[in-house]
Amino acid sequence: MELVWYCLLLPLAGFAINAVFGRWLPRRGHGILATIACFGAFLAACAVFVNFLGLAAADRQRTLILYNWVVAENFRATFGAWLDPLSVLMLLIVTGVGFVIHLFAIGYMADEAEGQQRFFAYLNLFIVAMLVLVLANNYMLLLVGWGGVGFASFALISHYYYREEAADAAVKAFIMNTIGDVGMMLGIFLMWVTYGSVEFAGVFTKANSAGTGTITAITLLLLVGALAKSGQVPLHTWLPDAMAGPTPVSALIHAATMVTAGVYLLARSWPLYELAPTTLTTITWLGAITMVLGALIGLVQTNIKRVLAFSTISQLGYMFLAAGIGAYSAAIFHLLTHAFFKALLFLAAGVVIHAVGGNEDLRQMGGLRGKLRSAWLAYGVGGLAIAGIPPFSGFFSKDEIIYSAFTSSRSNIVLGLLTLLTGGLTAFYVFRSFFLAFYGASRAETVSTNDGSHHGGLHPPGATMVIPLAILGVLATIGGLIQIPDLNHAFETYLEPVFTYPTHLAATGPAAGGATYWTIAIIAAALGAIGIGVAYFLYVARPALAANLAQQFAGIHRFLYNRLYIDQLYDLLFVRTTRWLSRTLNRGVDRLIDLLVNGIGLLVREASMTLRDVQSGYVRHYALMILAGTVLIIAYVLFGGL
Amino acid sequence: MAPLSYYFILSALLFTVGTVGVLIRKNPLIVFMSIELMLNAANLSFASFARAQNLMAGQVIAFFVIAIAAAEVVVGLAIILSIYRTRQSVDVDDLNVLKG
Amino acid sequence: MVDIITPAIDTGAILPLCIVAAGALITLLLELFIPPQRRSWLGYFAFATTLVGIASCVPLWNNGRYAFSDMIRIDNFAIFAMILILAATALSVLLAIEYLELMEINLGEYFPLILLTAAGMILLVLANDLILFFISLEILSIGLYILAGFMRGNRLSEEAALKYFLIGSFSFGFLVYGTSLIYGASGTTNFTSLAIALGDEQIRTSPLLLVGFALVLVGYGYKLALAPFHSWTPDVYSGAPTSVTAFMSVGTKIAAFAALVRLLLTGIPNLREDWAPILWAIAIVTMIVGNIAAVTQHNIKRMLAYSSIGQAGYVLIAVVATNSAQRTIVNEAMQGILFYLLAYTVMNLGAFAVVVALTRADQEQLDIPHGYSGLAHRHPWLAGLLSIFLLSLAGIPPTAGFIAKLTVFRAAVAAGYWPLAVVGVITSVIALAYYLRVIILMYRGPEREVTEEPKAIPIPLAVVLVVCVLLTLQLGIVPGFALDWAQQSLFVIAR
Amino acid sequence: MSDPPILSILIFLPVIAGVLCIVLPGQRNSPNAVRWIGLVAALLTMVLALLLLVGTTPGARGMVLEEQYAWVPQFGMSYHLGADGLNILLIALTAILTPPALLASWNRLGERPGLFVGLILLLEGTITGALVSLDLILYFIFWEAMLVPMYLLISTYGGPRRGYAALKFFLYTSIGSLLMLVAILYLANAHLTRFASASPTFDLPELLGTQLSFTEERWLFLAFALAFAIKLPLFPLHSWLPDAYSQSPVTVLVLATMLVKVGAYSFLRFAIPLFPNAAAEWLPILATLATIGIIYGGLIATVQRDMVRLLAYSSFAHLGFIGLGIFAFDRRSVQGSLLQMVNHGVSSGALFLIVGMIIARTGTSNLTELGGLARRWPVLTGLFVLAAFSSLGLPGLNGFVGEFLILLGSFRTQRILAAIATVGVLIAALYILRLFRRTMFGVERSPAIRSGLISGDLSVREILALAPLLILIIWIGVYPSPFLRRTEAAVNQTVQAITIPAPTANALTTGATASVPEPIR
Amino acid sequence: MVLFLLLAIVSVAASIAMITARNSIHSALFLVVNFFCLSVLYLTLNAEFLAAVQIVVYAGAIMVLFLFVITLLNPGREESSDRLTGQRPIAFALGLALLAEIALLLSQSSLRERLGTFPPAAPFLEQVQSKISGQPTAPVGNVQAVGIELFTTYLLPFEIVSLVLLLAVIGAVVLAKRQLR
Repeated sequence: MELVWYCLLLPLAGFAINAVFGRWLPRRGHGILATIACFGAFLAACAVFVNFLGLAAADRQRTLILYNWVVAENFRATFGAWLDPLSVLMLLIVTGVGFVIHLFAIGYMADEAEGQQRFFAYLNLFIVAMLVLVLANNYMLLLVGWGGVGFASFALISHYYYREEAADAAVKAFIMNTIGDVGMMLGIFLMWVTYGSVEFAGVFTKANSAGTGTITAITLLLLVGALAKSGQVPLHTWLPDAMAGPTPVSALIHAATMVTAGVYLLARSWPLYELAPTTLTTITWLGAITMVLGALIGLVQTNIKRVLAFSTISQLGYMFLAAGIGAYSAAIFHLLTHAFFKALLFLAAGVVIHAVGGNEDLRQMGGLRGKLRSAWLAYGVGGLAIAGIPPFSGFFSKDEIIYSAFTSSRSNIVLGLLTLLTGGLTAFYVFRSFFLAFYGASRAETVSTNDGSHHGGLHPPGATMVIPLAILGVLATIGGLIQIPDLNHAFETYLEPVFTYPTHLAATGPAAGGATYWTIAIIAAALGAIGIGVAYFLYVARPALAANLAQQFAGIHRFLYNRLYIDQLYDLLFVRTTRWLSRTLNRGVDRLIDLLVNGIGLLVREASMTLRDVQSGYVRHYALMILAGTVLIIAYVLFGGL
Repeated sequence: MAPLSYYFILSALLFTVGTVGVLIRKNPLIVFMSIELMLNAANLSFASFARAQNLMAGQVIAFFVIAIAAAEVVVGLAIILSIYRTRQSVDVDDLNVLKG
Repeated sequence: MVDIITPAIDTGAILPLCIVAAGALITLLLELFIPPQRRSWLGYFAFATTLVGIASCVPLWNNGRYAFSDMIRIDNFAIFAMILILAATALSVLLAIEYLELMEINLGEYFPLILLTAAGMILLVLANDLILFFISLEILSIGLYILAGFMRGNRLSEEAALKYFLIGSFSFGFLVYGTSLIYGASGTTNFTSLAIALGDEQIRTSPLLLVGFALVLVGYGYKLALAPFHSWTPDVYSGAPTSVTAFMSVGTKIAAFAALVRLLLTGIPNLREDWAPILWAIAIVTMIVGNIAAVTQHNIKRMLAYSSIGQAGYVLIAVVATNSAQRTIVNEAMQGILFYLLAYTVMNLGAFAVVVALTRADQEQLDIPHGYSGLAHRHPWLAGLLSIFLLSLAGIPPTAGFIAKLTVFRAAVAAGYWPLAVVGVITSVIALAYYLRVIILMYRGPEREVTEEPKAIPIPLAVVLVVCVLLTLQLGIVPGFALDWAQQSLFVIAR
Repeated sequence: MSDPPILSILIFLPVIAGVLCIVLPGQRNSPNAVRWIGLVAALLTMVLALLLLVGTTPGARGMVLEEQYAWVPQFGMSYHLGADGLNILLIALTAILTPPALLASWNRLGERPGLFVGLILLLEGTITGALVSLDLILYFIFWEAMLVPMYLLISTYGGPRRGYAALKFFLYTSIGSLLMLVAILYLANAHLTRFASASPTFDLPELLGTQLSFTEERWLFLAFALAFAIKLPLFPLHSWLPDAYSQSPVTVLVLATMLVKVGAYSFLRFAIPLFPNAAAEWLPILATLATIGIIYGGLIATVQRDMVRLLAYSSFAHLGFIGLGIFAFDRRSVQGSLLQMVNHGVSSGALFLIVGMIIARTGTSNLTELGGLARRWPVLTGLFVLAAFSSLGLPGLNGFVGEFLILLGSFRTQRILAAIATVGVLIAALYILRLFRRTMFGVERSPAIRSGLISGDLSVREILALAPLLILIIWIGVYPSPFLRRTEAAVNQTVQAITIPAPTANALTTGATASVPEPIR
Repeated sequence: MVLFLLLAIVSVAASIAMITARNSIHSALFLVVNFFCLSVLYLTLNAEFLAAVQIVVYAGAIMVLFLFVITLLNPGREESSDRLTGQRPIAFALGLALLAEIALLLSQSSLRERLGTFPPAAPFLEQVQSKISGQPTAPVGNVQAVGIELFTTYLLPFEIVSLVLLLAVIGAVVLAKRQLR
């Protein structure tokens, strides 16, 4: 059996054992089992990767077919793995980050009285689904992974199902993702009608054979799926709510892996997208809007996980933008580093939340630097990485995107500037949360002590929580070094066989304004630094000023704080109208139909009552009827027969 | 001698009067008599057609009708009597318990 | 003195009739010698008589002939009908034995009257002459008038008798008058001669004849309870003793339908275009009126009365289909009529038998909501049987009723009368409504507080129930033998 | 034929056992006898059906099993049974669903346990009969007869409005089927009169290809279609379904899901092959109605308060998918529909069982009175999750494969409808999640546990009842090929035999499909 | 002709009087008048036997029975007014319609021709000739002819009528006799 299948099998086994026999396992057993399964998968992935590197670049594309999955007539979808540098990279990210976060979760969930079995089972299931997603060799199978991660996401967001908001968030996440699924399904149908295949190989080789209009339709429909999964505008509203799940879930699913599936889809389908300029423009602009909006909203959020969620949305916007302008490699690079530093940030936040007893409100934190050194360090490293401060990983990956935004022929200066500006904003809001949480005086007096397990001060992280932070911290720091323009193109070279590089994208040419890569990089880094500085100024040096500013721009503040009221708008536009429509159909139309049906019954009943009245009991009436019948028959005989 | 059509008309008239009598009278005895009238109209018709065709059959049939009518009268009057015993009244319209 | 040539007295041809009539007289006499508490013996004797009557039909099979100056015509069709009538009589007699004792109708005249009435029915089937036709009709009518009023002192029974009597005599007037017109137009009342006379175009188109036929049809319509001549039916059915209702609902229908077919096919075959549309319309009205009116009935006997009106409508569909010019289709239609009558006999008698079985100590359970609600709790067997009979009446497979409807609709469709079949199925659905209502009540209705012990079903009644249910199911599942039998009954005798 | 008459056994083993259960004396006091008789009979039937399924060669053309005896030769009625790719899955499914229905009803048999068990078995037998009949009258008999046990089950063991619901169910479905009877008779008569050498017959293979004028064909097709559309049910003819389902004993609904699928199957077996030209004319309209049903039923399901009613409307919506797949008449969509019939039986069946278990524990089916049950009964919750997500078509589970194939195929022939129907997937997520969330999630809010209600988590018996369904849910989702392969040949045969005019220009994007060769049908 | 018209007018008038008389005894008497008229008409139609039977059986036996019952039940009681509204007018309308239909029937010339004058009366002997064996000693009268018909062609009905009468007797006994208990 191919090694790669072990990546699937081990977490699957972990899931199955936990799900079926979990109730007989000891309390910590679930976590350990799941982590071992995930670690095994990671090892297998590493082996696959090493094997892979041993192959010549041209041979790094293999398709492994396990069995015929769905075959109906000429429709064929196999259960197979499509191994190429991109999917192997994703394999590594998913299993690697997955393992780290599993490990972290053991400690994080240790205090939970119940639900560990469920939690770890679903966590393993998520890994399986995510691997199916990235390994799939056809769109239908990809959809399985796609749906599977959605389900795992649902199940894990609703981990605290007894909280109404968690339950609602889970449902919301699943529904919004299903919107995406619907789009994708339609895209796949159209693809099949057009190309007669849903296999990557079949579609990509024939990509050119369809008209631009059709391809645009296909790609746009697929895009709907990607937007929903990756929390891009306009389907982003579920992601912040999804933070209702446990923090490791947020780190793994809603930051590092699942939400990047959209980017993966775009990158995977690039042969199609390259043929649909309209779609690419759409992606670019949606990415840009998401990037900016996410950052803006992130500026004022007070929930630490929300901040990070919007930051995720924003960073995914970067990736979409990159994909839109053709910089797939940059997008994937950022995906990789983002997985490291965002997971790191979440885990650090998790440590904080864990320590303060489940409270996620930044306004009730503060001054944790001394008490939670590991978290402070990790959050700081992650912050520096996301802020694009060299030499942290985010610097290289983000600057690649910014640079591409300036140089790509599909891009323009506005996009370039937006990416730069957002970089500054990013630095600001991340460090805002950093400073709020770790600096200043503790504002934790209102911490709820209802939860029995958490009273009595802070809750220091155990080893299983610190080690993951360390691993991710190191990766977030040095992860970017695998791809340094002008110095090291290892990453790009690695992905080269996947993206036979689009010719219209200048690799490292002069930017639109004549700037070189390093000029832009320095400007970006500077903006990042300024952002950090402003954050320090506002939240550490002059904390009152921030509040002042918020009051001064109360309208904008409220607007941003309420996430531009987009949720409310959707509620009004879609939720309420659907509900109204459903109610109308239920109470009006359906009852009417029923009434018509029953009306026939009533009519018969009425007729019956009338006939009963006619049957008056008087003999003479009966005789009358007989005579009338006779007269009628004779009349017919005389007139009808004439 | 009057033509056949006259006889025919007479029998039709008597028959109609008989049917109307059944419909408008409440006394079962008179209703019954009206029915006898209808049968007699039929008999007249039989007899006249028999004469018109010079066939005995019509007369014989009329004879049978009279015989049956006699039997019917016996039973009918017996029923009326038995009802009268139970109810002390014989109004056709009072018989309307069974209805609907 | 004049010597007259008396026609051959072909006793063999009327042997069943003679046996039944003789049986009636003997029963009448026996009553004098049998102690009052042994009255049920009369019933068994009457039962035996009918069985002998059935046996006496056998030698006539495939041995058809005319007899008594063409007054009667005996052929397989008539024999089928006779056997059916006698079987229905036999079952009705068994049904009545226990019932009469319970209802304290302890009169020995009951069984002779039933037998005499059955004799009238047999004669009706045999009649090949309008005279004999109305005489036999009158025999069975008078018999039924008396039987309907048999519960003396019971207002309902008396009311039923008088209503039946008045309406019956009224219709009889029409029938006789119509006969006189036919006689006037054609010079004959004999079906055979009539068919020959109608070969004459002038006679065939004579309006006198047509009006006469219309009036005769009224007589038939009354006896068959076809709308709009049906109105006596529910009143009489519900007022008469249940055993009588059971008997008249099946016996009369069999006899009158057989006679109607006889008249239409052998008497006035040339008048097809004239009678078919009339019967077409009557069939539709009958199906609709009967089935719709039954929907809101609360008295099970009334419900069954209306249902029998509806059932008559279905048979009439097949009668209309005999209008077809194609011999095979006519045969199919006649086969349908006979099979339907057979099925109707067993399922309707079965249903009434259950009603009778529920009678206890002077108290009949006729009110549907009251008497049948939760019946399945008290009498699971009776409830199950009644369900089967009702479902069969509704035409739900695998019961006799379904195959019966199938044969009838099949003939109608083959003859091109598919609209009749459509009306038939739509009214069948309406019919389903009221049959099912009873079943629902039996199975789901609130259980009535009944303290009495479930009474054992008397053996004669049990026999009736078993025979009926077995036949209902057998005719529904393997109807082949009955269809074959009906098929063979279509042979028309050669002169 | 020297082979054992397997199909007959499949019909009559349950029927005989059912009658036995009903008439068995002394059952009121000791229901065990009837329980075990019923269960053993059902299990035997199931084993036999599974053997039949396994023994079927995938890809075999024509009937894999056939029985024919003269029955009523006078009318040309024959006892003709046959199993092929169109019905074999459904036969097996019927047999598979019966033991769960019995197991789930184990302790809820009421005062006359024999009647309950017997009626379930009779229902199984008659449904199987309708599925395998190849003689139109025989088929009609089973078709009508299967209403009776269902009717009695509703009216005897149903909810407070059972009388109304049962009557409506029976009458509504009867009106269509009786009109179909007239159509059958007309068709047989046409066959008889138009083929000089023909003898009367109701045999389906012989009636295929009867010469009919287009007008005749249209009316006959409509008569058949009306019967099947009511049973299916199609959009405006569905109003019996919520009433019937919500008033039925919940455990019976597992099997009742098969009842409606006979309607869908019959389109493929009878209506379309018999009247291809009329079908060609009407399929788009029927497909439209099916699509309306998907959306309409789904939307209404989202606002139901009663769990069973919600599932009833969800069934309606799901059956819309099945209908769409058939009416789109693409080979893939038809195969998808056949698979989806199985899926619907399995998923909805499991949901009905689970909802029944919840009702048995809480005493209410009102969503507003429930909440947070997940904490109380984790095993129930876990299995509920599986069933629920199977029902909403989660990729990787059975429902997805069927829906995907249906929509994929329909997308080729009925593009706009398929696109609209795909939205139905989203609506399914809405109502299923609402059901799940309202019962299992949130603040615990079950009404006070009353006496006589079960309080524990699922018993072994209940898990056993669910097990076959849940296994199928995963199996079909992961490895549907064995199922699809067994339907393929028959679907090809059916679809190939009929030429449906290619859809007119309803391409989503102009000129999109014209240049690309149409995938072979 | 004159005789016919006279009798016709009297009989119709008597019949109308019968159905309208308030007193049932009057009705019965009017019916007797009617029967007498019919009896005379039978004579004009060469149906002497029928005429006799009409008088003996109908006017005699049956009507006497009627009178008995009338006097037994409610001598001279007037009927109350009709409760069934609309019954009378509709009854008359339908009666008229029936008459109109018959009139219409007669308006057809072909029928008028057929219902024209009577043919000359044939001797009764001719009519029953075929049913007689040997030579009759005397010309056959109406009564004799009827008898011959009854015992030849109509033998079976004649016998069967006995069943009707038997039934009537049983019926009368069953219905009218006092309750035995």
